[in-house]
Amino acid sequence: MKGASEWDRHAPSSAPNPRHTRYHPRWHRERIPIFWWVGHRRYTLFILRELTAVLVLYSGLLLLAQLVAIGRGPESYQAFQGWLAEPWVLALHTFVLLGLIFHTVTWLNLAPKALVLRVGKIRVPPRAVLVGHYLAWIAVSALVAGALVWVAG
Amino acid sequence: MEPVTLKVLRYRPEEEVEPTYQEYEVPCQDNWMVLDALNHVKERLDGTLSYRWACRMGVCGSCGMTVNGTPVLTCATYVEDVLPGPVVVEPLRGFPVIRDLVGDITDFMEKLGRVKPWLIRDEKKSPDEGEYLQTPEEVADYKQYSMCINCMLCYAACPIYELEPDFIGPAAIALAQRYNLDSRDQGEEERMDVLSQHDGVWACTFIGECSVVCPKNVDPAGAIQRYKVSATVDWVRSVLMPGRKP
Amino acid sequence: MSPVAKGAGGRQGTEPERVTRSREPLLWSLFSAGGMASALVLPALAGVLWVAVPAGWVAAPEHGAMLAVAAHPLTRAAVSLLLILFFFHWAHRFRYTLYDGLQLYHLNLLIAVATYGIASALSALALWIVWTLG
Amino acid sequence: METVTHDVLLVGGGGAGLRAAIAVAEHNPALRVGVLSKVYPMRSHTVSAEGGAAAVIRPEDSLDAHAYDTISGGDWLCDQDAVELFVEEAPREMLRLEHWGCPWSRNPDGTIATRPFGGMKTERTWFAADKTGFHMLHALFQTTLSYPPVSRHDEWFATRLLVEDGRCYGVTAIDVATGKVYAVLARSVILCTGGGGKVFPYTTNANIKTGDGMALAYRAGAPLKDMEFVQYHPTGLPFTGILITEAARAEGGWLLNKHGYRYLQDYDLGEPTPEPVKRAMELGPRDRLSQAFVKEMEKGRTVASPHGEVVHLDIRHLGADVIDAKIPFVRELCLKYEKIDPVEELIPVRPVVHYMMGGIHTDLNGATPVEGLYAAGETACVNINGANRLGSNSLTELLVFGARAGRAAAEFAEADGDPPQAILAQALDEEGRIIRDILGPRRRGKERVAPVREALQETMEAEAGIYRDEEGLRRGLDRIAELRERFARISLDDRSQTFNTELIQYLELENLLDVAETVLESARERRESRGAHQRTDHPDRDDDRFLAHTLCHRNENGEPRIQFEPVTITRWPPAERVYGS
Ligand SMILES: Cc1cc2nc3c(=O)[nH]c(=O)nc-3n(C[C@H](O)[C@H](O)[C@H](O)COP(=O)(O)OP(=O)(O)OC[C@H]3O[C@@H](n4cnc5c(N)ncnc54)[C@H](O)[C@@H]3O)c2cc1C
Ligand code: SF4
Ligand code: F3S
Ligand code: FES
Repeated sequence: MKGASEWDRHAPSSAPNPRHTRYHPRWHRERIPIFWWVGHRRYTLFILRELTAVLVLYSGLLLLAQLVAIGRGPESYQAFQGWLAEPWVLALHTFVLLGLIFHTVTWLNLAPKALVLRVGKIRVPPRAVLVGHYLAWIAVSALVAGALVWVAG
Repeated sequence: MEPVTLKVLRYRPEEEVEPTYQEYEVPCQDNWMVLDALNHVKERLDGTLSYRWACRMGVCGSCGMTVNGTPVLTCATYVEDVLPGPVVVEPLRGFPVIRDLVGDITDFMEKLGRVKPWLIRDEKKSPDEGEYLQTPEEVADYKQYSMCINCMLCYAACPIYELEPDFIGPAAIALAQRYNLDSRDQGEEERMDVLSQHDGVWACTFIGECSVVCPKNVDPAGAIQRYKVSATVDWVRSVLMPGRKP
Repeated sequence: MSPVAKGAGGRQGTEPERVTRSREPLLWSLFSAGGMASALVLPALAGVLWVAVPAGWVAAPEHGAMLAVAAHPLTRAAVSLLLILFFFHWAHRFRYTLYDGLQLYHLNLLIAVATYGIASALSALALWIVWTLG
Repeated sequence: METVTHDVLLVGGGGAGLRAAIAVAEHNPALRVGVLSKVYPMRSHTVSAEGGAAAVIRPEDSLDAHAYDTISGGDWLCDQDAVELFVEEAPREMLRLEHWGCPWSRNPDGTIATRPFGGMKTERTWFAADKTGFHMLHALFQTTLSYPPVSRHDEWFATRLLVEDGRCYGVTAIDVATGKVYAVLARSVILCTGGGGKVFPYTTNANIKTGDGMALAYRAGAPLKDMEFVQYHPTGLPFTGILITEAARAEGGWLLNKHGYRYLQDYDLGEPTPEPVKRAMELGPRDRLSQAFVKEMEKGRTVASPHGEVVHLDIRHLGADVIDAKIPFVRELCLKYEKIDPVEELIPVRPVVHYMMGGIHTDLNGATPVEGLYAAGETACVNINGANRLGSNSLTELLVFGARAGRAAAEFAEADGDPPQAILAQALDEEGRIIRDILGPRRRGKERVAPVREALQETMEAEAGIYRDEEGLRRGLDRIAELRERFARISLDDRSQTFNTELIQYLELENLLDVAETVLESARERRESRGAHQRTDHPDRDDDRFLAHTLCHRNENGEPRIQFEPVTITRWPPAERVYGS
């Protein structure tokens, strides 16, 4: 790299560009790396956010499996519960849970952008929409958890 | 202030095939913007450095560049906020580079026209009949989207535009929404043809960076998602009432 | 000025079979509804069923009680709806992750058929399981 | 050499240029309109205008009142027929812009809102928050996209007018991206190239305002009119010259000296009142306010700052709500560029060059003495601004006279024939000058562009600033001669043809030199004080000798020559300018 002081003003700094034609310079296009989202914090977060969809798929499949186990009778249900309690499975599911919470947070934070609510003529401030979503999350969670615990109890 | 090293991406198409970095020592003063530092280079050190600027007050939209990896308006970015050096200055991503820090924005200009960014009316009033009435609340509905200065930082920040150059892009969609939401406008149907394509709103996967970098709080990401909602509502209506015009 | 510049880099060639105007809104609404449903419901569900119960913080429900709940028509309806939405949420997001994240533009049709196909198959399976259960 | 042909060519894509383009397209859709601009149109300097645009719309206002404010504000140097036409066409033009989507600020009932402005007796300034020029320019630009006959040459720099036998047939222009020189031919040409604030060091004007069109016209034989009238805006930020809009004072801001005293009351501008009073104190005209600053400085009552003497603009008492609602951009600019919050702190301000009242001599239709050549906008001088432009008249002027010039040029193009072949020789000559002489390898010298430009700007501030005298103006002219010699020795670092911005700066400097010379020479010949032109050696207005416009012609040998032409007076005989009563 040359500092400004050593920079020769008039001599071309390198050999002429073979692809350049007078009056028609060659515009330069940066190539995009395949893993363009690696090494940029925000883009990596974006890809992680998108990949939480895999956790949603997994959760759906797990729920289905659990339903199958319930349908097959008490033994298979017990076996399934036993599998769930195995340490590595539990560890995996704790990780899944964290991922799902990440999904929820990113989803709810973005939702007010798409949703424009109005009361009369005035637009509900996005902040209020956001708070509303979080309240809904708390309510639904309480309902789901409460119901399940009630069934258990 | 200590002298600051600027590491500038140079590309001189007559001489070189690939861009290279060049470093300059700049004796920056307090309250200098990155643009002031570049001007110092151009005026005192090296007249060959090329870049665009005009208003140096953040409204003409011409001085966007990538500084330390982030797209910014260089006339509104303090040098002290991007220290410690070397401060890396590159052209905006996603645009072909003509020379040094100058990108070719022809593609953007063409897209801007495609969303029909003008007031479309079924029936036009003559000026003698006075203004179209519009309450302050109605102005507020689209005001935010009318603040775009076409600086294209949002395009530079959006990986989708880089990956899929046909994507019409954040600012153009925000501008379409600016007119769609204007109570005086009746052109929503006409703009739908462009926006409801894959290269319209649907290519956007809501990365959201466009709104993060926008210097004027236009929130193009919001505009796009809002449009997705309206397009969906429109689609549901057309399914329920097939007789309606497309 | 320069048509030369347009589309010169990035994706080479455009895929002809792009998803058209009529289909995107449907897929996107399924994706959005699935995103919202999973965001609201899944953390609590996963937290209780797959973490708290196995960890022993909450007593494990009896099989009979579980079966009774699962076989209730309201539960059947709700669960099948949720599962379908989850699957389509995944399909749509995953499709674009592959498409943009790995720049697989030439495989657009294949990816779309695969992801939405899997989601449809899983949905059918889910309906069958949920409604034949018990 | 390649040529491009249009029927009507617009040089400049700012407010005036775009309005003219639409006027041509509406007048006759068969005409091919070209808009050639050295920056993308939406970067033009109209984008920076903040405060607003004046036009009579409220029932209690009247056209005569607008005309009177304009004429008295211009110290009776305005051509009154032009002003009458201007105020009459202004409301329709502004409404037309409303119909094109400009987001004007509104009253609660949905009608257009207006605000008071310096020198105006009543609220007649339309505004779009405090980004009026921005919204006007974008509305105009976006509207031009709907007219297929309008084609653009973005980032093309016009270097010379092609004139044969006193008739203009187009320009030569450099496509900046490729460095290629084109002959851009047309049956009529409209110059809308904006002002030339960059002849001064401290200015609200953008980097691109280098008086190109004025210099082009001057060299092509069209005289420049009233060039000595340079408007200083009293409230610019000291380092950057960024403008704090007059709206800040219209909303109730105060100007304070270092003792916190509203010093304007000492300069015949009325009594201080807590509420703003139109045409008084802080709402007096710009020339008087800028002159008061100099007097305060001489009395040692201004405040020293790292970037020279300043006074303070105080808007704290307006409160955050009013500031955010009415003048949010003021707060944004202060926070961004001075790191102060005007809700709690005083804003340091000083007078900075803002606007050139003078420009290319035109008639009411924008026609210049060169046949086929028209001009509109800040680059032209019709003259409605006289010796001092009133704030918010300029944006309206762009529309009214942009449209008139557009129609006139369209009619001319319909009637007249195609360019003669001989014109191409001139274009080839110009191409040779640029490619061979300026960029060619033979050119050697020690001078660089920036130091010469800076020396020019310092000269102008010192000798042709707010106060002037014979001796200083002569000194200034001598300095210009020296600077021309230095200019001839400039050698460019950059010999590339691809986006060579140094080449553009060089050509702009050439234009700045011409414009500066005409300002100095016109100022020297006007031996009186009027409006923005204040001579310490001739402190009074002299209607007997100088109720006249200066026309600055370029002699055969390249020197300026002044000629006077009488002012048109219709209904308002010259009187004294009174403010504050
Ligand atoms: C900060 C600021 C605030 C202002 N606020 C107000 C206000 O509130 N109210 C008001 O009435 N007025 C205001 N003014 C004045 C007003 O904005 C200007 O006078 C007006 O915008 C000038 O418009 P224009 O169309 O003549 O030129 P511009 O908008 O300056 O456009 C000039 C055009 O010419 C082109 N051009 C120039 N030279 C060449 C060349 N050599 N080759 C090719 N193209 C060229 C440029 O690219 C540009 O497109 C303000 C001015 C400033 C600086
Ligand atoms: S939306 Fe924002 S970032 Fe994008 S061009 Fe407009 S102002 Fe710039
Ligand atoms: S960054 Fe790009 S993907 Fe969409 S939300 Fe913004 S346009
Ligand atoms: S120079 Fe105009 S936005 Fe930066």
